[in-house]
Amino acid sequence: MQVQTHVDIQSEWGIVAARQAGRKLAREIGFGSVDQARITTAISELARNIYLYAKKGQIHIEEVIASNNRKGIKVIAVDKGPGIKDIRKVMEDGYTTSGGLGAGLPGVKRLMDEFSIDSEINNGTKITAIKWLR
Amino acid sequence: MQVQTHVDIQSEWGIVAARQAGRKLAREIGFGSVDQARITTAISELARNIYLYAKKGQIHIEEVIASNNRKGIKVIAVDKGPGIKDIRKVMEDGYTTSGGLGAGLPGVKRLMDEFSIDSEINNGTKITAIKWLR
Amino acid sequence: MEETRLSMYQSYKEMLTSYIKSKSEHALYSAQQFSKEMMEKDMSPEEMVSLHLSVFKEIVDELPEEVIASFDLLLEVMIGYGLAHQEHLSLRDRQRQLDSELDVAARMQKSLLPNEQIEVDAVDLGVVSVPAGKMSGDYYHYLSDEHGNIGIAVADVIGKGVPAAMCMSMIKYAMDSLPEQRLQPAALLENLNRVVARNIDSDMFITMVYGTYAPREHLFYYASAGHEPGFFYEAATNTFEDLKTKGLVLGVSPKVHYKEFSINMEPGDFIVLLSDGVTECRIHDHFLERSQISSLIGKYKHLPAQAIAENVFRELEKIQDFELKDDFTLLILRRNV
Amino acid sequence: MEETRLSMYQSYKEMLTSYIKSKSEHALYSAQQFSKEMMEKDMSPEEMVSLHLSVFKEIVDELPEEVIASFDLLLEVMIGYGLAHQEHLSLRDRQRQLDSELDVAARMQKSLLPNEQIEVDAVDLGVVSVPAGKMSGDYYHYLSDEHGNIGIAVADVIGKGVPAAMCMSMIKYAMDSLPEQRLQPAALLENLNRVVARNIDSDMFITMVYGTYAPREHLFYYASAGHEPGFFYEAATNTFEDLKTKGLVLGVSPKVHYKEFSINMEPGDFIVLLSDGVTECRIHDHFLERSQISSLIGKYKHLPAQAIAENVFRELEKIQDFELKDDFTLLILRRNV
Ligand SMILES: [Mn+2]
Ligand SMILES: [Mn+2]
Ligand SMILES: [Mn+2]
Ligand SMILES: [Mn+2]
Repeated sequence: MQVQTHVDIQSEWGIVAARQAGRKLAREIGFGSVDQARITTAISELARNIYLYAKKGQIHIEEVIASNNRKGIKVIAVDKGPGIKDIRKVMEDGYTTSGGLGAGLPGVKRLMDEFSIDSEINNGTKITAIKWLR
Repeated sequence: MQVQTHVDIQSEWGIVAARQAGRKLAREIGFGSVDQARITTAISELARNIYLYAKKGQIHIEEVIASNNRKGIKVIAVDKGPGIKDIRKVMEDGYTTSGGLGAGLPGVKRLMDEFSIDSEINNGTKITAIKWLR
Repeated sequence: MEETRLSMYQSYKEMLTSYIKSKSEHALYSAQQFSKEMMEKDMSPEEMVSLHLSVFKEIVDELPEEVIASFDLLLEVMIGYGLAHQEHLSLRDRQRQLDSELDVAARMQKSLLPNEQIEVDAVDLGVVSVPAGKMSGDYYHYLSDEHGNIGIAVADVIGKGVPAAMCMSMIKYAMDSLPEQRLQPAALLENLNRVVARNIDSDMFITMVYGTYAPREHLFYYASAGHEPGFFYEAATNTFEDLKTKGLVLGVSPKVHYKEFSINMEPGDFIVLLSDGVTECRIHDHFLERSQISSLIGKYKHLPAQAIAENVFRELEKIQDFELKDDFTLLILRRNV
Repeated sequence: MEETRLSMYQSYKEMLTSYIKSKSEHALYSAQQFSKEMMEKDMSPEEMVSLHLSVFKEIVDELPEEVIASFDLLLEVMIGYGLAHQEHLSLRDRQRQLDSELDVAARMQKSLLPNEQIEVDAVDLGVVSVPAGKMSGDYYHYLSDEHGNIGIAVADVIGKGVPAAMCMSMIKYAMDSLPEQRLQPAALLENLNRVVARNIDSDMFITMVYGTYAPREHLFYYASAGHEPGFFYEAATNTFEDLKTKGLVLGVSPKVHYKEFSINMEPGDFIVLLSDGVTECRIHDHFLERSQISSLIGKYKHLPAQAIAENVFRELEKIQDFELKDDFTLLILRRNV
């Protein structure tokens, strides 16, 4: 039986709730404390992006099991916001340390093992990210 | 009255002795713990360079006072080793994180406030570095 | 700076106090935001560790002496990370400067490419050329003369980035100096080959295809120097055919003879010239087949030439996860009437 | 990786145990070496903090619960530094790739410069040209024809790095296409000016000085397009004189007329052409005077031309703390007999 959690994001409280749900599931799946913190940070950034650019949306978090029985955690961030115009540009390695947008999506990609993005102008964005247990 | 210390470097013990002398003086001058550690690391790298490339040499450490009464610590590393062929190259920003030579001279320059280098092929090298109390 | 430090100290103290008391996720969220702020202010990791210790010392009375000692060691290790961090900051500055330099160079490079529309009603021309990095090792060219004759070309320097871009600009200057051969594909390649062989190291090669369309004869003449074969689309049969190619890449030997081919074009037929960045589009671990490329082009064939090229690029970009492995150039020339 | 982690854990545990017991500098020295090792293995700072905590937990029995809690917060902050560190690693890789690309481009650029000795007994020629970065925006040229006539030039693209280098290569290709003007400094600059004005954005300028020496007449003719004035050294009086210069920089206006000057050279006299990277050599907050440059050249005047140039470069490099602010080019042509 797989655990699934859905968190609505429309305020900073939603961000914190998503973090909490993610950290909890990550711990239950068996991730160590550094990976727990990484997964939580990734969720936090995804939720914050929704909050800042699409105003509202959802974060879905679930356990996944690969064909080789490896366990992992999957995070899906969905919104109906303005969409991303130039995905290539957004995914370009920004300069995290210079701040502004924060870690942003390249940061999320780094923190997780798999990352994919689907976006349509004026029709929202869906980002899926997975981290596998080592 | 200014304090001066000289340490002979010809083994790893010399490196440790130079570090210890530097850390002690840095603390007495009034540097905070982060700066103490930085100064010590700089001394360590200078001493290690002597040990690795010139086999032996000295580290001199002393308190300095600028014309505006600002206090600081001055480190001089002297050896009669092979000298540095291409100073521009050595001082080029290497890639510390890729290791090998370790922090090297660009690292020392970063850790301290002032840095100068004099070197003659087959006639040794003299490096002077100062860090000022903030 | 001192003020910043003080306010940093205050915020971190509040967070740590609150977290020790409540263990709340909210405090951890604040800590993450705090870390961004620290980095924006270029605080290095050893300063962070030292800040942590001083706050901690103040909050907890009588911290065991070994806890404090343990931080000495941690701090010592973090100095190395601090150096790496500072190196990162300067690398970032250097990279930024280089990036803006390359942006200027890329603009210069772009200005070497044709940018006006071709004013010939008999044909419809479209082109998309996107470098994998900032600068391109692909080159394209089109030009019409006073009789409505059209010359088109695509070239690809083997190699990428700045050196390839420098070669590419040489091709442009060399083309400029050969106005007489613009209607003779084979002769043009033969002359270019001489220039390339003279100026470029023997480990640099350039492939190129050059063609001309004569609107009164409805004939497309072309020659190729080892370049990725293009396609000929025949509207009557709705089929794609490879453009025959033979010929040594430019720059290998100073004297090479190129063979010229010709194709009769009916209304609606079109020619596709491309670089291998289009055909050798890698998805995960395999390449797209050439037949997949031609069906992709076929899917948009009802559109104007420029729109075909743009749509094909958009689809291929997406399949590759928005990361081009090679410079991409796709040029389409259709006979209208 | 697991094995590495385990051995890291072991070494750190020994260090921490020893340090807590003895507080010895030796343990701290080991910690510093350890940090290098961690970084060589691309371990990020948050992994370091986490390693510290797990070792610490094992060493100290019954660690106060608030100590452990405090580490949660520190770890959270360090994740941000960890991201920056990973970014650093990839930035470093990108920089390395770019560096090797620029090395190739710099080699290509170098191959555009003359590299054979001039075989004319009547003169002695020396040149040193060092870019501030990898690529140069300075250009120099020398050539002798079958009658022993010599052409020399120094040019400086306003701007540095890759875009400047791309302009520089254009100058070279343009010079190649103007063989007829090699003995006519003013005419050559006029032609070059047309090419530059046609091909380069209006915000890019090039300064240039071109001169020819006719060994039978012992006359040096030259013209300048807004270039930094060179020097004429007269052996008889042992004095340096500025080379007169007038003339608009290349590329401002398509039609410019350049004035030609001439100098009579006696044995031992020499001409110095240079770029402003030589004269605008900055030391701390002031520039060297031109008179300081000429006395520096005078100091080595007894040496062959190449040795003069090299010695001057070495001294100026040292004065500037081995960091060139601008591309440096110094060319010396001396009449021997
Ligand atoms: Mn290429
Ligand atoms: Mn290619
Ligand atoms: Mn310049
Ligand atoms: Mn200059």
